[in-house]
Amino acid sequence: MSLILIAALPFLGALLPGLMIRSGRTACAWATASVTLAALIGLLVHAPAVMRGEVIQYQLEWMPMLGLNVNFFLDGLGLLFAGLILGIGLLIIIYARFYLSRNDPMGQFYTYLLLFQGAMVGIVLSDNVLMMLIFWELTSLSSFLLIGYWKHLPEGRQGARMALAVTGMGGLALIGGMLILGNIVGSYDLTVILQNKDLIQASPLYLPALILILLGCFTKSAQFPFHFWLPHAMAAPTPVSAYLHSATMVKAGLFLMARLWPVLAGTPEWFYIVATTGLITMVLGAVIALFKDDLKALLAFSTVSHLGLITMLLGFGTPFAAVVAVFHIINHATFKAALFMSAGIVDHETHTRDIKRLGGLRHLMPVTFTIVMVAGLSMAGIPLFNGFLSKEMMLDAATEAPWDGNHWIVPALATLGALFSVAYSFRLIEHTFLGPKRDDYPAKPHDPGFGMWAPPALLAVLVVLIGIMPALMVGPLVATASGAVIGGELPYYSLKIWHGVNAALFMSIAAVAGGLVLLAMHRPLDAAWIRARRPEAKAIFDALMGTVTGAAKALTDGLHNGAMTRYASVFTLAVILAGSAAWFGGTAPAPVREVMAIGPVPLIGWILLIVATGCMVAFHRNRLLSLVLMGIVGLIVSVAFAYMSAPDLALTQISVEVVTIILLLLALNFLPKHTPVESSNARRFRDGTIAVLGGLAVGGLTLAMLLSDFSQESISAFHLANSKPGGGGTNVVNVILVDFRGFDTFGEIIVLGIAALVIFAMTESVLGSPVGAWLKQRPINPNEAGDRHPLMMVVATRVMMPIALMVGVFIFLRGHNEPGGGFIAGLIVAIAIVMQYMASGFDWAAARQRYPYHMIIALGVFAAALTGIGSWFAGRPFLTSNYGYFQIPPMGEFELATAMAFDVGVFLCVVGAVMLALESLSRFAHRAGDRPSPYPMDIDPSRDLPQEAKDA
Amino acid sequence: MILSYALIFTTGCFALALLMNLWRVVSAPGVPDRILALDTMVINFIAILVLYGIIEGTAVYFEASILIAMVGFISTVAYARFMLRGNIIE
Amino acid sequence: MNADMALWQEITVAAFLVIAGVFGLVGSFGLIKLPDPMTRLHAPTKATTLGVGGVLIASMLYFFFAKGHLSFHELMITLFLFLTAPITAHFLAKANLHTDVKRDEVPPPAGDRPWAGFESDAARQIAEDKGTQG
Amino acid sequence: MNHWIVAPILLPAVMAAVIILAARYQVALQRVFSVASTVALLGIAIGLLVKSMSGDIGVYELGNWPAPFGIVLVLDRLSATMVTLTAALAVAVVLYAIGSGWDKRGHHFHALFQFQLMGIFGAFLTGDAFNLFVFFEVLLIASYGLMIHGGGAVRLRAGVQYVLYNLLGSTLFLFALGTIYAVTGTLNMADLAQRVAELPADDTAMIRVAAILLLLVFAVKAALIPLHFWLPATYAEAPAPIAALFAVMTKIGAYAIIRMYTLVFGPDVAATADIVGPWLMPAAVVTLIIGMIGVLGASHMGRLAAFAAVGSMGTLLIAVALFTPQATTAALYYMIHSTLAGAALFLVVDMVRARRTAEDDIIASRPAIAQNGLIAAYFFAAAIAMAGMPPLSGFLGKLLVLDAVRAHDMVWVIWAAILVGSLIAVVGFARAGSMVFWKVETPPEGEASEAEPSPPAAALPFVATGGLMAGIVALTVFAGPVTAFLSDTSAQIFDREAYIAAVLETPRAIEAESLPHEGTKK
Amino acid sequence: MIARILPHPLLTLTLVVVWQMLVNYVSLGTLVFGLILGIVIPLITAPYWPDRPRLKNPAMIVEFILVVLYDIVVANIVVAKTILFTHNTAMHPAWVSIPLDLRTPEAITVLAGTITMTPGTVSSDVAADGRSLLVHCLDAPDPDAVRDEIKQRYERRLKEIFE
Amino acid sequence: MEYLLATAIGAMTAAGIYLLLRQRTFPVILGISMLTYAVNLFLFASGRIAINLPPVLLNKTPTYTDPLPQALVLTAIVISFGMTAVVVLMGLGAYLSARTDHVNLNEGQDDSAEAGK
Ligand code: NA
Ligand code: NA
Repeated sequence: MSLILIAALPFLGALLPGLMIRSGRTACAWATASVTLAALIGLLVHAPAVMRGEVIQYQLEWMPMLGLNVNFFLDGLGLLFAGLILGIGLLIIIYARFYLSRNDPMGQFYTYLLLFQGAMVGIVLSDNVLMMLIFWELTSLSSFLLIGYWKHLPEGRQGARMALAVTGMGGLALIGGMLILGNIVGSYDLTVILQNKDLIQASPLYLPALILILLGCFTKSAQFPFHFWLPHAMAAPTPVSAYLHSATMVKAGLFLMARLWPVLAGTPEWFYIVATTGLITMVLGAVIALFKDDLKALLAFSTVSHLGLITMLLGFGTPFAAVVAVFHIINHATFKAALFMSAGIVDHETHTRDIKRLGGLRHLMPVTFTIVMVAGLSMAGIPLFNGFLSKEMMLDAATEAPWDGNHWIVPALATLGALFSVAYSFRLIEHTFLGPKRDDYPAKPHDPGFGMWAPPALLAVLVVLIGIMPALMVGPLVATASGAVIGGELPYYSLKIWHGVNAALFMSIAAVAGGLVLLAMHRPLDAAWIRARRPEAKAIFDALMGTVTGAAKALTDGLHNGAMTRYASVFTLAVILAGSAAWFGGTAPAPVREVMAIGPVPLIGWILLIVATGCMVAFHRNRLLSLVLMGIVGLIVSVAFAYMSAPDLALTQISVEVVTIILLLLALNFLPKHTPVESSNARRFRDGTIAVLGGLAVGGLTLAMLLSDFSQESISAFHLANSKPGGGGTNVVNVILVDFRGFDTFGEIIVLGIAALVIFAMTESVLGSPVGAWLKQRPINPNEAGDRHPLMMVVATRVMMPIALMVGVFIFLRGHNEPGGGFIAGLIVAIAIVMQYMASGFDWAAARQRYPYHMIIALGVFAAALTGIGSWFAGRPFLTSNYGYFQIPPMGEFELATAMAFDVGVFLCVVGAVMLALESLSRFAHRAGDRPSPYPMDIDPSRDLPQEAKDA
Repeated sequence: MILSYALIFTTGCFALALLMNLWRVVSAPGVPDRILALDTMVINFIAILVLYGIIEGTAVYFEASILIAMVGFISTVAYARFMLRGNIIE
Repeated sequence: MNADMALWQEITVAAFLVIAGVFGLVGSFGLIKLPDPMTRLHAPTKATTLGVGGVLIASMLYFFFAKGHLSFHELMITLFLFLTAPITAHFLAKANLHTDVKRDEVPPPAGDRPWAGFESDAARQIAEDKGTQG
Repeated sequence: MNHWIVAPILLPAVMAAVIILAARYQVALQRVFSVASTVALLGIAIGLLVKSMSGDIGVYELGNWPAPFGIVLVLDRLSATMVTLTAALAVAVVLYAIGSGWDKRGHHFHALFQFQLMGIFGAFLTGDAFNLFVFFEVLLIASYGLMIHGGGAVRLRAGVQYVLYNLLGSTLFLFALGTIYAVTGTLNMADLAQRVAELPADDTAMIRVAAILLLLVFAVKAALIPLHFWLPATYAEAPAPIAALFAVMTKIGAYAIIRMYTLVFGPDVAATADIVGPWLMPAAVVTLIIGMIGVLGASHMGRLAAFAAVGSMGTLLIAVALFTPQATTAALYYMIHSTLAGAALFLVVDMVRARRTAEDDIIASRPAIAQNGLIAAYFFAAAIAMAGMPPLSGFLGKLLVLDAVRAHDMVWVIWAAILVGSLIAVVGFARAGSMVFWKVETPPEGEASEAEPSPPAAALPFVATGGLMAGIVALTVFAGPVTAFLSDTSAQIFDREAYIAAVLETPRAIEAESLPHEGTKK
Repeated sequence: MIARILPHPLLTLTLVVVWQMLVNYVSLGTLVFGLILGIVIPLITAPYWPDRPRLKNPAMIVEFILVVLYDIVVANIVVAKTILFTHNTAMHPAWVSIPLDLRTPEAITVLAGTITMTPGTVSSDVAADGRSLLVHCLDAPDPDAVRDEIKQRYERRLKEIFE
Repeated sequence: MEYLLATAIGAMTAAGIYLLLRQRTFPVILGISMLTYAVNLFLFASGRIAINLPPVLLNKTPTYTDPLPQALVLTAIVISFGMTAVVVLMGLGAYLSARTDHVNLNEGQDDSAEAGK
């Protein structure tokens, strides 16, 4: 079977459980099992070839640019691990079927399990380190789901988060390390990387890469000081613990160290980091394990200890040690998985995992007892069981590993570790199964059904078989696997029980003896242990996490506290500083233009402007006054435009001005009329400083600009030249607006239209909310003069509105050739209508308003768009203008340009937008009591004149 | 000759007037006085603009003037209505 | 500014200008000088209109003499100002009445209803319902 | 001649007008128009994308005026990519808005939505600096309306801040444009590129100021520290579909930076070389960190998503700041990814909000919500994507960025920032997810019935969100071809001459007549 | 019929004149176009001017305008004097209530406007029933005289013109 | 002349920034408007300044001032008008809904007393 299929099968199969669970738990389990079985068979098909030393490969391009490709390869090491993952996985699936209770969502469980399995298989088969990283992180994620499987258990959630945090951290470090490795070698393919030992070890980046990669391995394989997450992961259902936390995931780190052993090992850095860490972990784990009363905790720490052992072996960097490591990986997988499952059985039957509440189960659960007996003795390293063999070889290797020239420290500590593991293994057996039967078990224990004890039993059988005839059972596998690790000549070793009388023999005898002594004096030791004050890993981790999260929260909320004033000052300062820095980093332009003389008129304007501006700041708390002053500033600005040869701007500015003021007045009617004094003097000083800096910066920039010249001729020369012949207009500004840059104007009128829509929508939603109701019911302002619609105003409007409209038409028509145009005309017309609104009131005027402003806006957009599209039919681009001169007696010759049609669109949009905005705003004022007045004016004495008197 | 002196004189007058108006806008005791000053200011601005038209001998400032007149009227009415009724469109 | 104008023409224009300047100044001065809001209201509404009116007429004449064509634009602005000045004055007077004139400081109107500015909306509605206008 | 380039701008504008005119009161009709328009836009966008793949740059001279005198639209691989991305996102968003009923919570949703799209497309397609400003304003003002859609005090107040902040941005934009014009005398980007390159060495101060001001303008849009302050509250308070659409708004800033600072102020322009990349990179790194810290520190899911967006912009801008073809490819890939992922995240958050009795999104245990499992799965996927965990495109994008910064002298800082950043994010997402979806309150038996809010019946939200997820998966699976196209894209981006040539020496729409005569122009 | 096309003939006339002023020269073309606008615009704004006051005696208008213009010039000089040379304390500001015989709003408006534009008087408010006008005098030792003059000089003429 | 314009623009910018940093929407909006004046004049000035040379080809002056910036400023004026209108309305809506016109989200929850005045 193709390697990619082997890796993909579990992922594809992950869909099955969800579907199969409907047809029963057993069916679901079988479906899942069959997936794994298929993958396993697919793997074993390759076994003979691999045993022959061939390397199976599969390659598929994914992201060639990154060098991330779907490359798999299968060699001895891969075969060993894949076999373990799939084989034990199969047993776990069967076991879980019986372990999980009815109300556990089994479908989910198997889905997660298969995802995890696929990820693990992916890791061990990857030929591309980047892809391996993907699978690596996937194992973290899927184990997060598996550990948190029992969502209702807080320790489940916390354990999951802790595992994810620690292994995730390692994973990210691993990414860094792998990237460096890939960069040293120039390829992310393992097969290539493995060829470049010298290149890698010579590189200055070797150490950082090594450290980062080892961080990944150590966290994953729970090496000291990252071992603490593993016991907490035990909150997971036992099948998960057995699978992830003893047999497979925690071995991923070991796998990677073994995988990269040929290129990374052999250096002092490697030895001291890896071997030392392993040694410490081994001893520490063993010691703690002895004092754990929770079966799973005990097993967890023993796992830590054994992982340390294997790490240490890999750390030695000698081929022999590597072989031992491989061999022990196999052995540990067998007995530890068996033990976990048995622990699960005990828990399942007695409803407790507390050793202190157990004991004497021998008679009640003989089968389980036998299994635990076998596996436990193997773990203790007693002859005839596979644990013994690899332990002997380990001790043997330890004697060959001088630490900084010291020849006894490693063997001594190794023996100590072995000694403790003897102790806790025996304790596990004795305190749980031996001794008198008790009558206070939480539940009535008895052996489980076949389905549940068969998987561990099978493993126990393996333990014995390997223990008795290792060479026959696993000889070839160990050979090929360690061949793959060493990547060269295998050293001399022999897998047999009796190696004759050697140091290792004495060391293990010492270990067993010592272990028994320790066990004998467990009670006092345990008391001492409990009294001793030890750093509690979880507490530390939680404290750390709490602090970090708290700090993050404090920083985030402190920084983004919603203070617009601060945001704005940061913005302003950033701009000023960056701008100045940029300016002073370059060379300022030469002031080539000669300065214009200052006439009296501009001087007056300047003085007025400065005074008005200053007053505006000084009196900004009086909102009406500051509004008046703003109006004055606007007036001066528009006069300034007129003075500086920009009549169109003057017209636009002034008419926009008045509409803005009306808007603000309408709003101010509801807003407070005064701004309270809130900022401290210091604050005002700070703001003032920022303001002055900004003013200086902008003023300076303006001056530099005004005194310097264009570097190249401005494109506007073209506009001046082509305005008449090309655009058919003599008012170049207008021609630019409706023709050269008509697209800007198109966007601009749409901005206006949107503004009106937004205002309308917002008014609707505010008036529709409780606020609207409150507004309607608000008390009438007692300080309100009578005479809503004064007679004089109404009458004057009757004359002035038509005149204003006429001015609008005039301004519009001449716009193309003289100052004016659709935009200004639109504003003038809008102002005229506003005049009517102010005179006779909203209701009366709106009642006579024939076309809804929405429609006018839309028509404006249409007019503009369709004018533009019209040019398509002439085979020209959007907005291509055309014009001609026409004779209609007696009107004389006049010009018509498509640009004018566009300008009509502008006109409509402006009228519609301005009016819709004002209309929406004036609706805020409506009170519940208001009755729409039937008359244009409140006072009209002619109403009571007889009709004929009026018409006569 | 005479004309140019006259122009300078008149411009000066209106400039002074404008400053008085601004002073009034800021210092007036009541809001109506402010509005009044603003209205006067607008009218004086028109005068200045027309004067400038004479000085420069151009008529392009007409549109600006007429528009300023219109706008001045509207805003004065708006301010006054705001004073009287709070709500300027009702 | 081109000076190909007869002396009398220049003088006429200048005269209008000077008059206008004086009135403009006086109007704005009155704004500061006069004692109470209502009296202040008198100054600009007239003085200024005549001031700016003078300037406009001057401009009109100037362009007629200098460029030879009679421009109605200035006339139009003048008319517009004359049309609007009473309205603004009226509104400002109302504003004054509203802000700082007591109801009893002014003589009562002929009819039985008060000055419009002093009649609250509610009162007005009652009165209209009573149809007291007839 | 080919008018398709202008279609993405015209169609939504006209459609919005139609909606206002014909369908102001019938939501159903509005929906039909809106969806039809959006789908059509996607079609057009894909068409343009295919057209752009040929590698030649399409230029559309509005008003038939030659560049640089008129405004031109430019269709190259970059703009086509951005347009397509936006259109695809828009389809998902409009469907979600309809399915969740968001569009009925106020007026003019669909009209504003279409205008919003018009603005975004215009910004991507225009080849004129000032026209870019105009379209920025179009998309901004539409976004103001959409942001406060549905109303409510908090949203309105947040909206005011959003508007004020962006008004500052717009003002700054105008200052920058003024300075640019004052120096170069042109507005067309291609012409600018030419003229800036030819600037005399003794007249650099002004153009440097212009370059930096412009950078700050785009930095506001791209939520670059310290100009990002508008984002958290806005995204957290905006209606979910809009927040999702905003996922592309930040990218507009990134797009503009890529465009302007490769074409006009490219890394090889001596005058500005030392102020763009060197300033952008540190800011981007800080942005990344602040964003990821925010993910960890957020107390509401909305803010969590918002800060995730900030963080993603940090990563993106790191890649942008290198201004190398390889890095730009990484940036573009990550841009597509983070747009889809960010949008999906906001939609998932809204699904939670909609199903909670209090309609809140606080990160704490609440009674179990309807469809908890499915939504949890969505959240898990979106979180994985945003945090850049395998196997989704986020991880690939992250790898691309990490790989691209190798040569940079800040490489260690950047790597640390990216890796640590995603660790923080992972922890943050894990915390939030397990709190919201795992640690569910089991309400007392009595009120169990009404404690469970009736779930919005529509399946449309799931479809829409699922669509985004599918996009992410596709982006992952087809990473090869995508990156291949994107590296062509960045190759084109860095080929300034080609762009300039295409824009400035493009053949007239009609055969050029020697001299303009009355009635028609050349 | 004619009333439908020309709701306010005088307005139409005004508009035609205004148009001439705007385009700033007179030709047949401008006249025609001005006329078109002068007819169209009032039709558009007709709803805002529902009632149609008729002028009884248009000829009177000319006389009225002349009187007013004369008074305005005088008024300005008087007021200028008052402002410059009369001491504030020496002034006699006064309120005058003027009972109205006029009924049509247009007429009342013209009257009020005239009063404002002429010597030291500002029409400040109208009675709620529209039957009296409140006028403020800048310097009026004898308010009754002011009232009588106004009624004589202006209201009488307006009454003839409008009613 | 140039100095007058530059100082004027600088002054308006300064005033605008100061008002922008106030704590209530109304002054802040006025500040933005001042900034808008300043930036419009600035953009206008980017074409340099000329007196009595309006870009209207009818009046036959020898040269004309630069028309392009004028067109740009016109667009800018219109756009910022639309923006101002929207922000004013939003400010009002926010004030009416939240009973405060404080621009800072972290402040102003307490001054609901003056709402509805
Ligand atoms: Na985003
Ligand atoms: Na603006």
